[in-house]
Amino acid sequence: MKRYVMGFERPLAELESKLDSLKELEVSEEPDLAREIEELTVEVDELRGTLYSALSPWEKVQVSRHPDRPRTQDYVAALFTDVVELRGDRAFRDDPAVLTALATVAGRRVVVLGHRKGKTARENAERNFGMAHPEGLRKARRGMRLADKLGLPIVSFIDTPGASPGVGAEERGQAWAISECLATLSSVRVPVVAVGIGEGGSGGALAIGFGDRLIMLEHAYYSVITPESCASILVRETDRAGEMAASLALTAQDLVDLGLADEIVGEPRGGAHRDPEAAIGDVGRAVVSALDALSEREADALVEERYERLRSIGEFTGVG
Amino acid sequence: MKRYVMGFERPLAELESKLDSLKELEVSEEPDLAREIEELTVEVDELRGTLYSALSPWEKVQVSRHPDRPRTQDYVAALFTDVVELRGDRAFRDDPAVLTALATVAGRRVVVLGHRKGKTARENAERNFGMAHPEGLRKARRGMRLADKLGLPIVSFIDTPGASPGVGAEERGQAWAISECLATLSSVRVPVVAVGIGEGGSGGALAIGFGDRLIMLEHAYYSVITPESCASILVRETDRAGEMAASLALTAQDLVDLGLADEIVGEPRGGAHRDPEAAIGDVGRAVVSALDALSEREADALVEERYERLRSIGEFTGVG
Amino acid sequence: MPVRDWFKARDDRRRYAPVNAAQGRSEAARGAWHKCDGCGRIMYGGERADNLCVCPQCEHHMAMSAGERIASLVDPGTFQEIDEGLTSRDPLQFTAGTPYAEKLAGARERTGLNEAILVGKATIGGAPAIVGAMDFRFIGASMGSAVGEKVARAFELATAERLPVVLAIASGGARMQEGMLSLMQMAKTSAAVARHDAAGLGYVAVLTHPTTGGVTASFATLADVTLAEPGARVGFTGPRIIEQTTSEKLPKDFQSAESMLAHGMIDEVVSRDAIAARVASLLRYLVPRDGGGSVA
Amino acid sequence: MPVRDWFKARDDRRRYAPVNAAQGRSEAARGAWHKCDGCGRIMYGGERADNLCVCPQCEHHMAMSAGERIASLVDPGTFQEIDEGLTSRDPLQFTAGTPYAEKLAGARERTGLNEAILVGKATIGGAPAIVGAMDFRFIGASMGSAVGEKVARAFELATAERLPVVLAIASGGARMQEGMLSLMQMAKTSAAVARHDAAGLGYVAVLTHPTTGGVTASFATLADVTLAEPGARVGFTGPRIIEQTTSEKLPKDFQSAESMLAHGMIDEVVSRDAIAARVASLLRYLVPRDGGGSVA
Ligand SMILES: [Zn+2]
Ligand SMILES: [Zn+2]
Repeated sequence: MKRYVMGFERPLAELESKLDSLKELEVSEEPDLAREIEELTVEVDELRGTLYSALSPWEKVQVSRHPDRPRTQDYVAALFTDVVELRGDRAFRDDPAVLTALATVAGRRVVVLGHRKGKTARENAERNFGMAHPEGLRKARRGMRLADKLGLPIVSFIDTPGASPGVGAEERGQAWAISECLATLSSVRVPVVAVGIGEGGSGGALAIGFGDRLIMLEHAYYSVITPESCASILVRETDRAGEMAASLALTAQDLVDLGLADEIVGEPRGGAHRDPEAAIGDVGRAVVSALDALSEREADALVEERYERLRSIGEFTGVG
Repeated sequence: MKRYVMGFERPLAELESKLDSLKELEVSEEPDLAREIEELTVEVDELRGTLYSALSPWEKVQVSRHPDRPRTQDYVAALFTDVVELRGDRAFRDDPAVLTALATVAGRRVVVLGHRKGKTARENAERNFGMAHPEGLRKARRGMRLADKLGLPIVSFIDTPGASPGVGAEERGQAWAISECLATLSSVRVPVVAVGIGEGGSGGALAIGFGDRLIMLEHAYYSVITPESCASILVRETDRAGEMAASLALTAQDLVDLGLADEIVGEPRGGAHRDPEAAIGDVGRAVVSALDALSEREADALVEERYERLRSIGEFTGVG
Repeated sequence: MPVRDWFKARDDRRRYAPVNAAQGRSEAARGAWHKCDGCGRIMYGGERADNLCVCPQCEHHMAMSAGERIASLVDPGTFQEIDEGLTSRDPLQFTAGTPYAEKLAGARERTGLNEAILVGKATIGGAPAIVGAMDFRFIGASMGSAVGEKVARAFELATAERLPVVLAIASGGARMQEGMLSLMQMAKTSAAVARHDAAGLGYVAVLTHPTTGGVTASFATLADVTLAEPGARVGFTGPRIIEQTTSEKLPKDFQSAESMLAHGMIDEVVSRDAIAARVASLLRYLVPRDGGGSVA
Repeated sequence: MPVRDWFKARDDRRRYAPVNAAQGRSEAARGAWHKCDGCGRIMYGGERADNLCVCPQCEHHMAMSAGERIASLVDPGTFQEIDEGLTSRDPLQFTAGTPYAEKLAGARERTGLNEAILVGKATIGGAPAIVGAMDFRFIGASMGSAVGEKVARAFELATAERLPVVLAIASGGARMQEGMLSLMQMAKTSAAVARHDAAGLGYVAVLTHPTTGGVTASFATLADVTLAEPGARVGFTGPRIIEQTTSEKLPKDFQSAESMLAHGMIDEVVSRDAIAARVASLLRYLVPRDGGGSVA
């Protein structure tokens, strides 16, 4: 069985390979072999637990990018019913890297936004690895405005390396598309629940990635810049990305410590990709309970609290 | 002296050529010649008066398209001060076929919109003969919204054969760009004065071409379709455009009779192109007096009256 | 809630009863035969009606009358027509081509309709809405004064009763025989949609073949959610005019619903048999903040 | 009014006094020499200052300090700085590359500023406004907590006093040494701009070289009217990253102010000596419906 192995998982992968070989031998029905398999299984499980309970920030970044990690579309398919996708920016193109949909979660009608990474090479080519073009963010903004008009809460899934870099994206106003989302999302008179499920890369993530609640999956990251780009700019050595990941304070726990995230949803042992159903269910519960809490707020109070929440972010001195 | 001669002006042009020839002879100082020139000058002037006092609808269409006719930019340059042009739709392109500007007329700060035909072949190539692309109308909509936000009245100059036909314009949502202008212009809480100064072709004209007042220059036209296209569709003969012009009720007087235009500004004898300064001054006076009248309205009343004005348009029976 | 419930919940989605497409049609119509525009296949009226005027061989979506369209959209027996008597006059005494008065009379006789749009109150999947459908047989479903008036009244009634609007649209554009009165219907209908929108109410447009000209450039493109039928042509300027006035080569699928979807103008291309259910799903969301329904 | 008055009126336009660019600068600075980045020409500080840091040979617009920029924009003697003491801390104890604490200390010492933006109240052409300018020498005019706070406060003060905002912007982007706190300043500043906008108040942005990254993608691109200096680079992702991550060939004038103008993002490219007058013209229009000015 071929596995996608992240660097820090190599010891684990070696044990697993050994376990696989033993299992192939099991047909011989040696009693010792069965016991050996049992012991090794426990060992693998314990090692996985040990590894994942103390992942470094850089290891978390790798986990957040795991190709089998559940994506926005997996959450939507599992948690939501009556999904009607909205497409297009009404001016240039429909960007498949961004999902905008009307959907129902536990009886609540909402607008769902999300970055849509693919799982296969073909999907990723089509969806640009979840990197939005300006027209994708403008589609998301259509969703924000419709939610505002109809009074539907917004649930947003954050999972992108960043906004799409490129000539076309720049020429069609990537910066403008992002800032207009920020201005709109800060002002909508409906609850906004954002969930970091994987990568949270810079402005492309933030454009749909803040609100009245920020929920982070345990191994998701959210950062002002990808560790690789940070290393390339600050120290001109991309192989020091791990060091940058540690410096940038980008893990779920860092975000809670900084007062930016409200809640961490624990992942199954070995990461969300090892038990997507469990991870998705846990996220679903967290989202619904956030929606429940926020639905009691008056719109005026909600918008005011969201503004105060944003306004309070930052550390500085010399107040005068 | 080479002149641009419209078909119906041929008898006039012949007399004028004769007059030109006589004037060249005048150096010989024959007394009879001077008298002949004088008489011919009177005759030319009278013929022009006769022709222009009874122009057919098709002849008016030709006058409205005269290459020397004053254009939006001429009105803006002569009537407005402190002009600051706004450019771009913030998403794709700046369309030079549409003017959007902050400007001041007789002490009043307004937003000016207008189709911008060129006068030379080069200008017209650049400005697409005043035919807006979707991005041009989206720029105009930026102007409408800014006017609404700041409480600035809108003055709009209509002069286009229509919205730009073409693959790119369709693919970037020409229909959407027009309808969004219509919805916005109908709702802005500021006075809107539209002026037909030349061609008023279909949806491309209407997108910026209605409001609380519609002022028409005497020989300007405004039509659901150009006479040529109408002929091509209805009778499959474009040389019957003149007949269509008469059927479509597209002259300034027709619009007043239908209750669509409020006022006709008379043109100098021989058309606005023969005395642009006079025509521009007269339009300026009409615009300012419309702004004066509208500025006394409360915003609520203004918007309500504009809505009622639009709602009352149409002739039908069988009210049930 | 246990995890498995999340997955189970997906199968509990409400299903809507199949629409009775033949509703309101005569037995005579069921006996007539039709040739598919797409593949040439011959169908009898009954087969055609049972299949929602979609060719069973090539899936070409043939034109539907406004009545057939309404029947295909709404819950059986719920449609109550409004403004049914409204019809355009001939304000310009327009005689170029076929005289307009003759055209109007012929269209009325041929279609049994008074105008190119049918509007009424109905429920779709149980949700009340103002529903309308245009009929291309009526002078190309062009918009004159009466069509504009019926559309404006539909949005005003919906605004007053706090209801969403669902329109199935087809049109050749503004009705040129009414000149500027037609052009101004674009502004009039857009103004009515804008008020309905500002009141926080929802609007679904279903664009069918063809949706062009002044109707596309007014109320047809102001919806919150825009569906289109497969293969429908959707655009402002017609392909013939574009070819005549520019030297551009038109792309193969120019102005097709599918191309407009890719270009960001449409939310979804939905085949005809799925439209009623799709609209019903949408209406669950397009209710105003206050819950909607009549304020009376 | 006689026709000729229309034409005459054009010449009566208000002219603004030339800006004293040297205001607030020391004689020592006037003596230092600078080399033009564009053509290599050597200029002494005095000549450079008198020419608003524009090369007299090639018209290259060289970087201005925030103080020089403010002086070039506002009416002499009217600028009253606010929040001058605000400065970022080192919340993440960031030590990769040059340690952030060192960078901050160095920037403060080199520029004499506490942060990468200078904000205050002033008049421009007689019109009161909240005015700000960013200083690229201060850690690339990157936006950390203090820059974000000063921008947000500027818009809040303007909202409270019903004043327009004028910002001269330059920035390398978010200040990565403050991590997510920096990224969130994008949302914070955009929220403050949105409130100012919703209050019917005007905002003019002057984009100077370079305006990139998170600042471009937040408050810099939310203005009612956006001016840019000739040749300024304006964009989100830097050209180097684009070349590294895509195989695209960059157009020659990629992300230049002139190219962004053509692409519809900017209202006007204005050379530096004309900016103050242009902003003054704009401020005549960017007054709220109630006439503006303090409500206190
Ligand atoms: Zn067929
Ligand atoms: Zn130089």
